[in-house]
Amino acid sequence: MADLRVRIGSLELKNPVLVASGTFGYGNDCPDLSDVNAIGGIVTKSLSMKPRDGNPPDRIVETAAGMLNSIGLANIGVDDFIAGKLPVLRGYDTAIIANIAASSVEEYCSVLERLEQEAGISAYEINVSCPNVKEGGLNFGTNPAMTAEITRRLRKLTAKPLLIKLTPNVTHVSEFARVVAGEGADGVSLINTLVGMAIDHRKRTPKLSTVTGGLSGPAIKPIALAKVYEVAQAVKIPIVGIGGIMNTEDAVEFLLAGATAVQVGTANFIDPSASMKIVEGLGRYCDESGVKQVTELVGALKVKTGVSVLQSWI
Amino acid sequence: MADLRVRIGSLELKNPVLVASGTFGYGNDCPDLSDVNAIGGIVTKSLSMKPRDGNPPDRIVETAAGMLNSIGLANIGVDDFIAGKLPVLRGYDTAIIANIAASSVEEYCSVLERLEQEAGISAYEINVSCPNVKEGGLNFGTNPAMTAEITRRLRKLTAKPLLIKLTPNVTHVSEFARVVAGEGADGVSLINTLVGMAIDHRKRTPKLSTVTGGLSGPAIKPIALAKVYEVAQAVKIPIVGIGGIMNTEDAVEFLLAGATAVQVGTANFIDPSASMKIVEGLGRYCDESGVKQVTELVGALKVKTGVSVLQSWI
Amino acid sequence: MNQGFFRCESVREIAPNIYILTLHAPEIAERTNPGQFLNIRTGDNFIPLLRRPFSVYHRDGARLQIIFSVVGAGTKILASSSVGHPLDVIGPLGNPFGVSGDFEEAILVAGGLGVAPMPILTAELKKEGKAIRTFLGARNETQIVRRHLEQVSVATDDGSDGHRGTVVDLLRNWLPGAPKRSRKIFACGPTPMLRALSLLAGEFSVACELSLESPMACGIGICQGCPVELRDGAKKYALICRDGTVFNSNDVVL
Amino acid sequence: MNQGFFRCESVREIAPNIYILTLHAPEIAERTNPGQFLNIRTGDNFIPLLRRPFSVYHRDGARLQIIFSVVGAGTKILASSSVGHPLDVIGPLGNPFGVSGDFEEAILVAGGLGVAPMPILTAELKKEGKAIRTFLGARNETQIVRRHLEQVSVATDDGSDGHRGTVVDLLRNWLPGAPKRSRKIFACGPTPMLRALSLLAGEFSVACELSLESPMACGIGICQGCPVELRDGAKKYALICRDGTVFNSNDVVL
Ligand SMILES: Cc1cc2nc3c(=O)[nH]c(=O)nc-3n(C[C@H](O)[C@H](O)[C@H](O)COP(=O)(O)OP(=O)(O)OC[C@H]3O[C@@H](n4cnc5c(N)ncnc54)[C@H](O)[C@@H]3O)c2cc1C
Ligand SMILES: Cc1cc2nc3c(=O)[nH]c(=O)nc-3n(C[C@H](O)[C@H](O)[C@H](O)COP(=O)(O)OP(=O)(O)OC[C@H]3O[C@@H](n4cnc5c(N)ncnc54)[C@H](O)[C@@H]3O)c2cc1C
Ligand SMILES: Cc1cc2nc3c(=O)[nH]c(=O)nc-3n(C[C@H](O)[C@H](O)[C@H](O)COP(=O)(O)O)c2cc1C
Ligand SMILES: Cc1cc2nc3c(=O)[nH]c(=O)nc-3n(C[C@H](O)[C@H](O)[C@H](O)COP(=O)(O)O)c2cc1C
Ligand code: FES
Ligand code: FES
Repeated sequence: MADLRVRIGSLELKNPVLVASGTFGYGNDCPDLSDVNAIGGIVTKSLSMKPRDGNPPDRIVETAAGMLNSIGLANIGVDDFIAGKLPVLRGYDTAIIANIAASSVEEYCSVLERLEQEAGISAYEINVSCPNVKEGGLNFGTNPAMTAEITRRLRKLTAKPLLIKLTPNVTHVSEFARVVAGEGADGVSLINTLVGMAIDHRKRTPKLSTVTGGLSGPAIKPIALAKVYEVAQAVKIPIVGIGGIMNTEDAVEFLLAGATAVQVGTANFIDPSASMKIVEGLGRYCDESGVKQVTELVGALKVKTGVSVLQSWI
Repeated sequence: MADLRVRIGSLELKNPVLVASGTFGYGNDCPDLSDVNAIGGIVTKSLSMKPRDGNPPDRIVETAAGMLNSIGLANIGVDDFIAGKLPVLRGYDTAIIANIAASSVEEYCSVLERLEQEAGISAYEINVSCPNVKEGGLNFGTNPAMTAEITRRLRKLTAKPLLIKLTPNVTHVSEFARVVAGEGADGVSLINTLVGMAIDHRKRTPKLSTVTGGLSGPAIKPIALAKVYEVAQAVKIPIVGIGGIMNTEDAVEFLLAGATAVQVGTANFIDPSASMKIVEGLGRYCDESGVKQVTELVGALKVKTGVSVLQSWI
Repeated sequence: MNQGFFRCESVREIAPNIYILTLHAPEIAERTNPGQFLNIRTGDNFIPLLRRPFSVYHRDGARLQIIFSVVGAGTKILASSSVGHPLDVIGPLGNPFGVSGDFEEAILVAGGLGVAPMPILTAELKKEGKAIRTFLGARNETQIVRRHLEQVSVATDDGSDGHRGTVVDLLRNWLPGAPKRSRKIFACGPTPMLRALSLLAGEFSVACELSLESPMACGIGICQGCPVELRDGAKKYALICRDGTVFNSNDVVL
Repeated sequence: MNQGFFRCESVREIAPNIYILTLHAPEIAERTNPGQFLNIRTGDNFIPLLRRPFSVYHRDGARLQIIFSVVGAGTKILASSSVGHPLDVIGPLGNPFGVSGDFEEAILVAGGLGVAPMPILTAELKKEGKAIRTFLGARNETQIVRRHLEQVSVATDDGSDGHRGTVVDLLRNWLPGAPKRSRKIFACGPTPMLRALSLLAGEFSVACELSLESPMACGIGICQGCPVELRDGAKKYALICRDGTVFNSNDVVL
């Protein structure tokens, strides 16, 4: 049986398969249908300082091989999480990665400081795809300086592994990866959802209450792979690959592109045990292909050298 | 029967349905399977000054509800186009829009000047998703200044309608639309393909010879609609909507989002008469829904006001 | 809550574009209560990507039935499911109607395929010894499905069967003259109908439970995708899939 | 070139994971020549998105047959096509093999399902009065498809039928001792096999035509998606779907 362990900074995961933020509740929401002890870790729904109601309906629409969501980061807030969820999560034999969202740098800091006082959190993942109210709602994650500042400030507050979750809705995602690596992040997670929109041509209205939403699922896998590969060429810190991972083969592709671990998102809605099946599948894949340690696959993509710039014309 | 005519600058199209560059050859490549006189116009394959061989195989891979291509702008060059294709195109009763690609601002100018000497071209569409060799291959279309310069220089060279085709692989596509509108472009076309990647997990190699390619098809429609809507809020000049349009409903959605016309791309590969069927369907849709002029649909999306920034959290 | 593959025993078109699909699903059947739903994966392709939710229509031992119309890709595939074909189902999901409690007569109100939960609801109400009256509304006579129901009155938009007009008007006409009894309304159907019904229930101060719909990604409470606004209380929204689908009409804003 | 819906008359699994699908397609059949292919839309879903190309295997009046293995989503759907089901087909596409010309004996060489174009090719060669020898290679005996072929010699990787080894080696063994005759090789199969065969044809200076494969988006020359490198000449690449699929082995770099 192959060794599936991987490391992200000081964090060792028993295997590289995590569930993605916002796609598995707080981790303990469907015990009947999934065995979280089998996976490498749980990334919680994004936590903000105060509870957030989230967006009005409709929040969900299906698209071709994908879906749009406009949840609005509805969450119970960090205090209720600590009081109501963390005690249960502590009982699990898997890494607990707290995902943090906020509308100001200060809020990011406050949420992390609050969590630092509690036992049972293995690492942090920072969702920077949030509007900065101080900057008139400019998305933190689309601005290198703001992304750098969040990383710098949070780095000072914790010794635990710090993952910055990057948005794909930028020109050069590798620029953001470099910046956060420079500020001492232990790794980057990508991709978050792509901005998308769906229209009801009969009613002539947007299908989502917020007009646009976040696109996820198999449709975005090619984009996610390209972003992960771009970042893998740019930074040395570990990458957590996310985007349209539905099965073992998809997970392997992300590892080959340079991801040290992966997160399963939308697939959880279709099959709450998708991530557990991928852990099994990954073990089989390694054994069948003579891979002793899953880390052998990380960045193992064979690329002919001399793919010239002009060839990069599409 | 509804009036399907639309205007882009001084160009009147008999209907808003065009075939997209690179997805219909030079316009006369499949006469047996399509009647180009039925559609609003033909956008040619991107033309460069000299013929281009394009990229090595493999150039095509299918993805979930989409496809990646890495053609490398293979084309016969502007002279052979003028000698071999244009005479045939002149015979068609539809708008001929020459799409231009280049690796330097000078080359963009030379190709356009060459075409200016010929009769039969209705308008130009400029593909700025090309590497600028002078800038070490930096993609023109991802840099507002370079995109502005191309527009400014070309605007001086022609009185014909000038469309700039924008790449979606940027943080704020509306910024680029504003810039080219400021430089006197008559309209913008969007979206070009999204950078994507596919991996053969058995061979552990990229599936495309150039590693990454351009993603198109139904998978990208939600992203394309969001970009068109974003641009429609930002500029007054006409928008040509492109991205995953497979049928009449898709075309209507783009018009509602703010596009004055649409282009059908990948759908041509599956059904070379897809665009003609959409023209028919659009007529029926208008008649059935009491639309006298198709222009009534342009930007007719009903959006509740006060969709707040915080709601824009996804 | 259970996930598994369950055999499709039959699919029949019982009225124009109205299908009944029968599943052999003992593990789910034994735990299902009226108003709960199943979340069904219609195929292993990524189109449709998400599961499709359907109320449990009728139960007969280990057999569960759903009733549906073909409106898109998922229901199209379901309607053509071959007998014996195993379907990937999660259920039972959601909270059921409150069938016990101190009311004498249950008033079942359904618009269109909102009739879906009524047969299993009727069966359980009878066990509780409740009197039952059923009010069905539909576009026209062909879309009225009466099986397994009690004391049915009908309203159709075109008057082709029963009262011409909405089922809520039908109820509004009936209530005033109805014998004094403690009643509870159980309803399922399009939102506008449920909105009107809530008002009516308020006027006549009759208890009223509504089964609500929403686009859903997960159906099990992990995506936050199915909110309904709450009239008052700490939280602004409840989740239809987890906190519902059944709500007291006084608690929600439609 | 023709596009239309043509009735599926039958699909049969004639060997483990080898299927023959018969189409009633008079308009296409009458114009099809050996080596040409059909581009088939396997369904109206967006997965699979693109058409799937298949060589014409056999022609019988208005009937056309293709032979294929299930390797993914599209062929899976094709293999389960119901009889009478109309398939959306474009064809015939590509340029055919050169069956006429002044050679006496045609050497047909196929690896795996590269056998696909050989039956229709055999029929046309016979009309031309050519002598024919056929060399088939496959993984094992179960994957050898002999129907409609002439003077068949076989090579299998596992030796379960005929020569143990590659079909090119089989031909290499045969050629030296073969009676002096002007010959032309017609080949279809995996690229490594075609590469080896080109060398062999060079050595023995036998004319050689290859039918090539490539991922294809359109199949009709409008996407530039299917290049093959040319040995020399003005252009660096030719398009397999439009300029091929048949090429002279001297003209292409594999
Ligand atoms: C709790 C619940 C119970 C339901 N019970 C029934 C039932 O018993 N009988 C019945 O016919 N229908 C029922 N519906 C509606 C049913 O789920 C949809 O008709 C079905 O999902 C349509 O899928 P489709 O792929 O055919 O249509 P599409 O339009 O292709 O579906 C596209 C997307 O929209 C969603 N969607 C479409 N219509 C609805 C709807 N009315 N409500 C919620 N989501 C929708 C689908 O789930 C899918 O995600 C129920 C819905 C919910 C939420
Ligand atoms: C000109 C031509 C003629 C062909 N003739 C035959 C034939 O007679 N019999 C037969 O069994 N197969 C033939 N093939 C291969 C056949 O097209 C593929 O097996 C088929 O497309 C696989 O589709 P899928 O959805 O089942 O597999 P998937 O792997 O899901 O297909 C994914 C994508 O890869 C492409 N693809 C997969 N395999 C091939 C391949 N070998 N060559 C080119 N593209 C491929 C598909 O077209 C599709 O775009 C031919 C291919 C070409 C180009
Ligand atoms: C319904 C939904 C809710 C999500 N909520 C969050 C969230 O709260 N925080 C976050 O960082 N990402 C969130 N995401 C993004 C996912 O974590 C993931 O990055 C994205 O969905 C791409 O992966 P996938 O294609 O596997 O779903 C959410 C995604 C979905 C579909
Ligand atoms: C095979 C292929 C070749 C293309 N070639 C060009 C090109 O030469 N110039 C250009 O501006 N866009 C080119 N495009 C982009 C399309 O014009 C279009 O913008 C894109 O495919 C999105 O539309 P779609 O989803 O309808 O295909 C090409 C797209 C494809 C799929
Ligand atoms: S549908 Fe996911 S929470 Fe209700
Ligand atoms: S497949 Fe499109 S040009 Fe050959």
